[in-house]
Amino acid sequence: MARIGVFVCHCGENIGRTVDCEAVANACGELPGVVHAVDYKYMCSDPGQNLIKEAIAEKNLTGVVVAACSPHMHEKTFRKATEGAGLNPYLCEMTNIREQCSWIHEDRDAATAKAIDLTRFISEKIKRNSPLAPISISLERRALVIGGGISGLQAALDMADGGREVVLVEKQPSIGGHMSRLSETFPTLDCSQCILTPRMVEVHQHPRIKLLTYSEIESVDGYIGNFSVKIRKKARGVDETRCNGCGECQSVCPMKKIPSEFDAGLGNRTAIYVPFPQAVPNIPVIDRENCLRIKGMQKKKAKAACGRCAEACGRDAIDFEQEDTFVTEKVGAIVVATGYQLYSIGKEQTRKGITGYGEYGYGTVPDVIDGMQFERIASASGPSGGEIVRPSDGKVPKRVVFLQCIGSREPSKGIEYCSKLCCMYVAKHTMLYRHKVHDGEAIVFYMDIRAGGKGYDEFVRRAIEEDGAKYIRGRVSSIQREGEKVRLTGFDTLSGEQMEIDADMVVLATAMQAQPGIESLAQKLSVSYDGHGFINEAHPKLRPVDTNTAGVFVAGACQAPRDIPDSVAMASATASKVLGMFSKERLEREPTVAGVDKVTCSGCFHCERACPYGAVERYEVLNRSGEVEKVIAEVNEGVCQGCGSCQVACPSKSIELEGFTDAQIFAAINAL
Amino acid sequence: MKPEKLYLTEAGLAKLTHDLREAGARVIAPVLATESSSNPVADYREIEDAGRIALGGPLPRLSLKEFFLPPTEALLSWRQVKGDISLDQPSGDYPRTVVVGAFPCDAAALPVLDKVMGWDYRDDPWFGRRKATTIISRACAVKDSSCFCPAVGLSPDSLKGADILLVPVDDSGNNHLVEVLTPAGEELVEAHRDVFESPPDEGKADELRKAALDRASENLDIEPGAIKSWLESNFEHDVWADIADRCHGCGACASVCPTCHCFDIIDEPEGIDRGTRRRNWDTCQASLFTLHGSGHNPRPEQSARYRQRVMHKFAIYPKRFEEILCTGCGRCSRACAAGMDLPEVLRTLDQLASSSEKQTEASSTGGVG
Amino acid sequence: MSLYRPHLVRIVDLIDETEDTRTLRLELTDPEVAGSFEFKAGQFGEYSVFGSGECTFCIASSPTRDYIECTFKKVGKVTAAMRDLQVGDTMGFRGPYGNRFPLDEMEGKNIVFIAGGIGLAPVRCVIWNTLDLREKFEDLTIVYGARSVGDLVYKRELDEWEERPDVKLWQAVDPGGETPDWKGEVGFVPAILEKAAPKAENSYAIICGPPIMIKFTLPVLEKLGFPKDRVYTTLENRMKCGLGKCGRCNIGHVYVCKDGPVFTATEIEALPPEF
Amino acid sequence: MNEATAARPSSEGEAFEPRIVAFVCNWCTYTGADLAGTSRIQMAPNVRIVRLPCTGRIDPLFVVKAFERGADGVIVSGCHPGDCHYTAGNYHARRRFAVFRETLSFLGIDLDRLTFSWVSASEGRKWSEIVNETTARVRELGPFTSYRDLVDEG
Amino acid sequence: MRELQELSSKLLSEGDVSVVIGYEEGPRGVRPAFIRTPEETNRLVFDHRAVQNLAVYLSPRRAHLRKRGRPAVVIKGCDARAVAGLLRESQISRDDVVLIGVRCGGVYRDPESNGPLSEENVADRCTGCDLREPGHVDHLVGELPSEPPATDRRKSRIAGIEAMSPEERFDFWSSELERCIRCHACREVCPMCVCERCVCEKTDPSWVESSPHLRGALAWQITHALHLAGRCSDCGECERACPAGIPLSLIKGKVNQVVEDRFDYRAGDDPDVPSPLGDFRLEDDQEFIK
Repeated sequence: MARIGVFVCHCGENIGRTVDCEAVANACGELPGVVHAVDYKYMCSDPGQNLIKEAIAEKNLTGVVVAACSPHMHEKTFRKATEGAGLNPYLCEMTNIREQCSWIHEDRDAATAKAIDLTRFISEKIKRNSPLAPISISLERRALVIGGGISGLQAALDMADGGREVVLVEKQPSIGGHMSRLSETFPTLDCSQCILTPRMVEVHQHPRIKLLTYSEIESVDGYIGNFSVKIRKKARGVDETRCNGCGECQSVCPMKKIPSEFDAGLGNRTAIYVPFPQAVPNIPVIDRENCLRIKGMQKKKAKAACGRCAEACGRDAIDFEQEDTFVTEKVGAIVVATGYQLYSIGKEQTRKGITGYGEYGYGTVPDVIDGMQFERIASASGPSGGEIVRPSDGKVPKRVVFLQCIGSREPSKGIEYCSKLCCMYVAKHTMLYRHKVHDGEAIVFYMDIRAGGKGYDEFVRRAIEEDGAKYIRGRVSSIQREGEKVRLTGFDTLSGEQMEIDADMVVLATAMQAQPGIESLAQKLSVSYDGHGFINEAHPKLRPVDTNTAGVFVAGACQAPRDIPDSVAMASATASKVLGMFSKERLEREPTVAGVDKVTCSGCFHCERACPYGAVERYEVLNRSGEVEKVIAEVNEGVCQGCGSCQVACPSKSIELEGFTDAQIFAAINAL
Repeated sequence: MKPEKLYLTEAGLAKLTHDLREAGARVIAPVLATESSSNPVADYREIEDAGRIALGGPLPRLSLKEFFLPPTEALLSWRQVKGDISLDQPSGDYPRTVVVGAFPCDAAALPVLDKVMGWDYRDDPWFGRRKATTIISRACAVKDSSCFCPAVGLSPDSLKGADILLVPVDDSGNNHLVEVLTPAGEELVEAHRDVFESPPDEGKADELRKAALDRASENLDIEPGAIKSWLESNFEHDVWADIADRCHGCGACASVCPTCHCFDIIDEPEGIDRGTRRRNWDTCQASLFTLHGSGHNPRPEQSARYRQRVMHKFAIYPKRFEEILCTGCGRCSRACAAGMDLPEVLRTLDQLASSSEKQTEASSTGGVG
Repeated sequence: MSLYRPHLVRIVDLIDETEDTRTLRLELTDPEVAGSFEFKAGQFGEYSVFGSGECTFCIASSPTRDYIECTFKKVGKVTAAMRDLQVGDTMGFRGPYGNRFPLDEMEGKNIVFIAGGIGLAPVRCVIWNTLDLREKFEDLTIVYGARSVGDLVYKRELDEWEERPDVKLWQAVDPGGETPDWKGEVGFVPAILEKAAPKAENSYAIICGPPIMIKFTLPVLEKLGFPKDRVYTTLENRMKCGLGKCGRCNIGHVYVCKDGPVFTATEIEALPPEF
Repeated sequence: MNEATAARPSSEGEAFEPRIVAFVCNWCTYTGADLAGTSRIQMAPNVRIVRLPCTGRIDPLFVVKAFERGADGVIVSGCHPGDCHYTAGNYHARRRFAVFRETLSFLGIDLDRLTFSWVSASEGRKWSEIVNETTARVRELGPFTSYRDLVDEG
Repeated sequence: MRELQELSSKLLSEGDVSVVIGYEEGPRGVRPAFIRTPEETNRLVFDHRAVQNLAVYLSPRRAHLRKRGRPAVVIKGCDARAVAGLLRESQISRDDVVLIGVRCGGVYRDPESNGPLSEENVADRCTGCDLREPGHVDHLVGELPSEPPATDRRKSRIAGIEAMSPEERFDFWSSELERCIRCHACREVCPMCVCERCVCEKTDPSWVESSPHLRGALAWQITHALHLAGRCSDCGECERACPAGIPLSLIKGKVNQVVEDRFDYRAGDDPDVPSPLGDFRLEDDQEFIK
């Protein structure tokens, strides 16, 4: 019979408080095959791990069960300790008696009984565990970065500078992302474009970066080390190889009143346009919704409408007939850096479960704008050339009210989280405003000020103390047009006073949200995401830039609201992860993959249909005279991700997932 | 022993059933199954009163075998505490049982099986149940064209295996001539003397018996001895492949057969520290029956497995135990989904046997020697 | 006690013969049973691991010793469970069953033992039986072959037999199965037997191994002059009860568990080819 | 079942405490159950989790096995549609279990003994509700050892 | 009938096939026939008694038959579902077999029946049959007879069971499955049971207890039903083969109904239409999932 060692952890008081660890050890010591059972204060400590190592050596253990915290926490730790003592790491398993026992129960007897049960399950299961060895698979040492904002740019540059080829995919016509639209950045108030634009150019010119703008991910096949990514290059209507970015086309386009996305609707653009002057690449794109020629073509009008841009182009670069094309890139790792969108008050919501603020009059009351619009107004490259004017009449507003937490921390609107950077950018806005409109009054309605970060609190303080921003702790209940003014009715929670303020302009600090369509991308990548659409990291503390799909990493605001320094730090972290992974010729993979019993497989290929990865291949069994006797299933170990769906599909149970074989699961159930 | 003859009326049978149960015996009899099948079907089941007995009804789906060699039975159970194992086995006490209205072909199977169950090693569960059971057979009127008991040396009113034989005396089938055949039968009759009448009214008993025998004899006329010799000297023969073509190897024939007795022994754990070792019915028709752990299978094809079944019944068993391992009940033919028919196979073998006999005669008279 | 109830036996030793073959040495736990327990060379038993079931093996140790050994390869559920057992664990044993090699008849005669692979197990029982009663027998010759050096079982005993002057051992491995330091023969058992050429006069042969080996060895024995009724082998058909009831081991009219497992070549020839 | 540690009352008269097995996927529900732990959300102690990589790996026969071994109730839980770590395991599971539960029901197993749920990694609260609801429901139904004991010869 | 005989004779004499698997008169009604010479083709019959699903003889588990050469098989529309299943699951290749489709006016439940088809004796699957003329065959013989009488026997029995309380259902099935002796005849005759080694015979671990007690019988019937979900050709052979007379086709019928209700799928004769289990739709119903 097997020789199992059971190690019960008190986790200080965490487990010991509700579970009688000694009783668990004693009970497990009575189980068939258990030859060693002890409890200890901290199993994950060095002395704790040594207990395991010593027992393996002394008692010649064939299996180790650690009853402690979640395997998600320490399975690796204990497997490593087991391996250190010369036992195959896969002969070590954990029982979760903390998160799933001591922390959720108060009744000591019941919790102890449950802990014993759980440990018995695993001590039976482990008798059927097999020693496993890692699988070696090939590695394409190129990376894909999805998203050309500051995170994506940083990740791409770090990896390219590290010597690896990078494919950067951006869905907009230009890279740069949200950061390119900001005026200044906190807490230094340096010009956003000044720090970003050089990086954009660097990316564009980097010999190891392949830049695909106006492109989107169509599908992702393969697995870590061997992804095959199909990318849709959307039809720009402009031949990139011919265009020299002279801008003639834009100047002749008759459609001049299209609201500019870049300027958050405050400025206009043409139908053929470069989103902003510093765009990279500096190649225009035809807005198919608004181009007269293309609209005419879609309506099958016999006579071609317009076409002035084509006439104006000296290089014959305009191609109205252009269609979407596809490229497939083979990469070994993927960095997801798709960023965020701003919560949209009052307007239609892009995310399910989120409602807007009708009461704040955004979109109906003039001069109620959001933070990004203020950035554009304040920006030297913005529609007003950096002069603070209000959109309705172009007058300089003398009293601007900033409202914080619009959308954020508002479970009733669907977002319970804090968007983290609004406090900072509101402070920045008040400063920018006050620097430009010296006689202006900046009033901020806030709930709390959250300014954790290097120099952050000082920054907010400066806005209040040096730049005279007036902070009111309270909530605004309604915003209405009152003549030329915007009237706010609110409540000062500190003084308890009801307030009514007439402002010239109101800026709403709206929440940060996940990008629309992120779910579909995440599903293509097989990465999980939370209820808000933010990509889940593999571990909140220890693996903050990994996702739970091997080879896919995450950087920036697509994971959670992030400011620029955080995003850049994450991006560099992903780059170093990828470079680390690329430092080897081949990859080693967890051996928990499926395998086929060639004797009993009947070749019905139900497994093939169940496999989400296409890991099941056809294998011809030959008889002695070399004829095909039967065609059966075979698993590509590199492709298999170990989900085990094949095993359930197999009627004869001829396919088994290592680590979760039927024998193992049945043993656990048998121990019920 | 000269059979004592008595008379049992319908009411007598009812009282007998009642009294037997009163005395603590389990009474088993053929009863109609309660289901909406197009044809009436019967099973041997424990009964509470004689009203349920389907006298003259269809042959029960399973033979009496299931009460002596149950489809599954516990041989022993084990329990493990740490490394120590303790064993426990069934008590060996079997309930006192009386089978009322056993078909002669089912009763006859029991002494046939006593041979294999008792050579050298006595199978205690089998003999324990045999000892606890008294069999009251009832002469059969012959069910259909698949009946062939006379061909294997029996008859629709066979005494073999019965302690008491009931023979219907009239067309109602409810009143019986009683022949007491064994000491166990005598004991039963003694204990319940009040339900039997004497002297018997033999009525049409003889006539009905003869008519049944004639009907069954018409169904199949073979020479089992010749078949045995032929099988023994013609192991390899093309005929098996043709016979077994349509056979699914499902083993339904073996399940319903009163004489098929192959079994399997398996362990069935109940949790991690205890379990039961069981004996379950098995069949030589299953390919796994003879499959070795190495993957080698001495009988890889259905033709070999079907041959084994016929060989075992008509050559091997007769040679070892001087009994044909078949009582001609015809259940195998009725149960077969593929239309396999043992009488037909036997007829074929009989023809092969007689033609090869003729050949042998011919060659011996040829005097080539 | 029920026919089907096994004796409890404790594993007292465990020897890994090859990568997948292991020998367990078993002792009866009940001293009363142990005191009266007897068997003869050639008999077999039903070994069981509770929870996994029973499995049939010959008794590989000699009746002259006071323990039971079985040598098995992991092929199925029970043997897998047997492999998981350790010294000190308890299992079940029913037996001994079946007939035996007629050793009394062989007294004063020469015996040639021929085995291939794990087929040495039943032969080894007789080898030790005769070696332990050495003076009763004349020349003892062992011809043993395996696929490769790694597949040879009972290596320590092979070395011992190699050393012993009172037994002649021919060890062989199939071509390609030798290691650089292999000192034995290279070739198949029939050829080695031919080379060993034991004399047939006043001799018996005991042979066990894979069917293909037996098939090609029997003609060699015939050529050497061994009469078929002095050539013995042992059959391993699938069995369950060991008691002549379950019907599994039938070969023609033969119940291997009761009429066998030991048969002469003459008897084997008369059997239908279903083993 | 092993008497030594049974959650059942040892003597009659005590309230029946059901024994429930949960087959959950590693990525969503198991993590959600961990979250319930880190959030210290108290729940009924009757559920024993068996961790599997994915709902796609949860064979319907596991449920039958659990009943065979004396479970009074079973929970099967995994990632919400679209969230499967392996992209589609939960979709396959959804079809399999849809057929399975109706088959079980047809054969007379009370579906109140079975709970299927999607519990994401962030739904520690929901997990505790599933656990509590299932426990309460099965407690109401009483023990299901009748299934385990179907083996007893009558 | 003559058309069938002549076609078979032609196929055999031209060496196209070495055996024609059809129906013949047997000792107890019509039974499967294996015709190897043109002369024997006059034994072939086809009428309401042609109950058996001959597709089972194409299964790779009938290796001994395959060794005897290329077969032609007489296929009713309902049998064509099983053939399609075998093709769909790569168990046979289309070139290895000649399919003789027969137009069918319904069959009895029992091949020993006689007289006109009636509500009482007609097979359950014939009601609402949409495959009286099998597609995807090599030859199609016979005239299309009139439609068989309809019966709601099975449907109403299923409904009756559904109307019971869980306890009553459990008792009902217990009393039926109590007779199960685990002979697995239901499996051996099932044309869709194609596994080389049935999961029942997997012993390590033991998936389905092999003993004929209720617990084992129930586990096996659940297993068989689930393995057939979306694959069952509804030939009813399992029930017909059961020596204990267990109404197995009620279970299969129920599962087929579930598959049809949920996934809008009925097994058909087209091997290219995939079965719904092994597939999924994002919008599949999940009303039972919390």
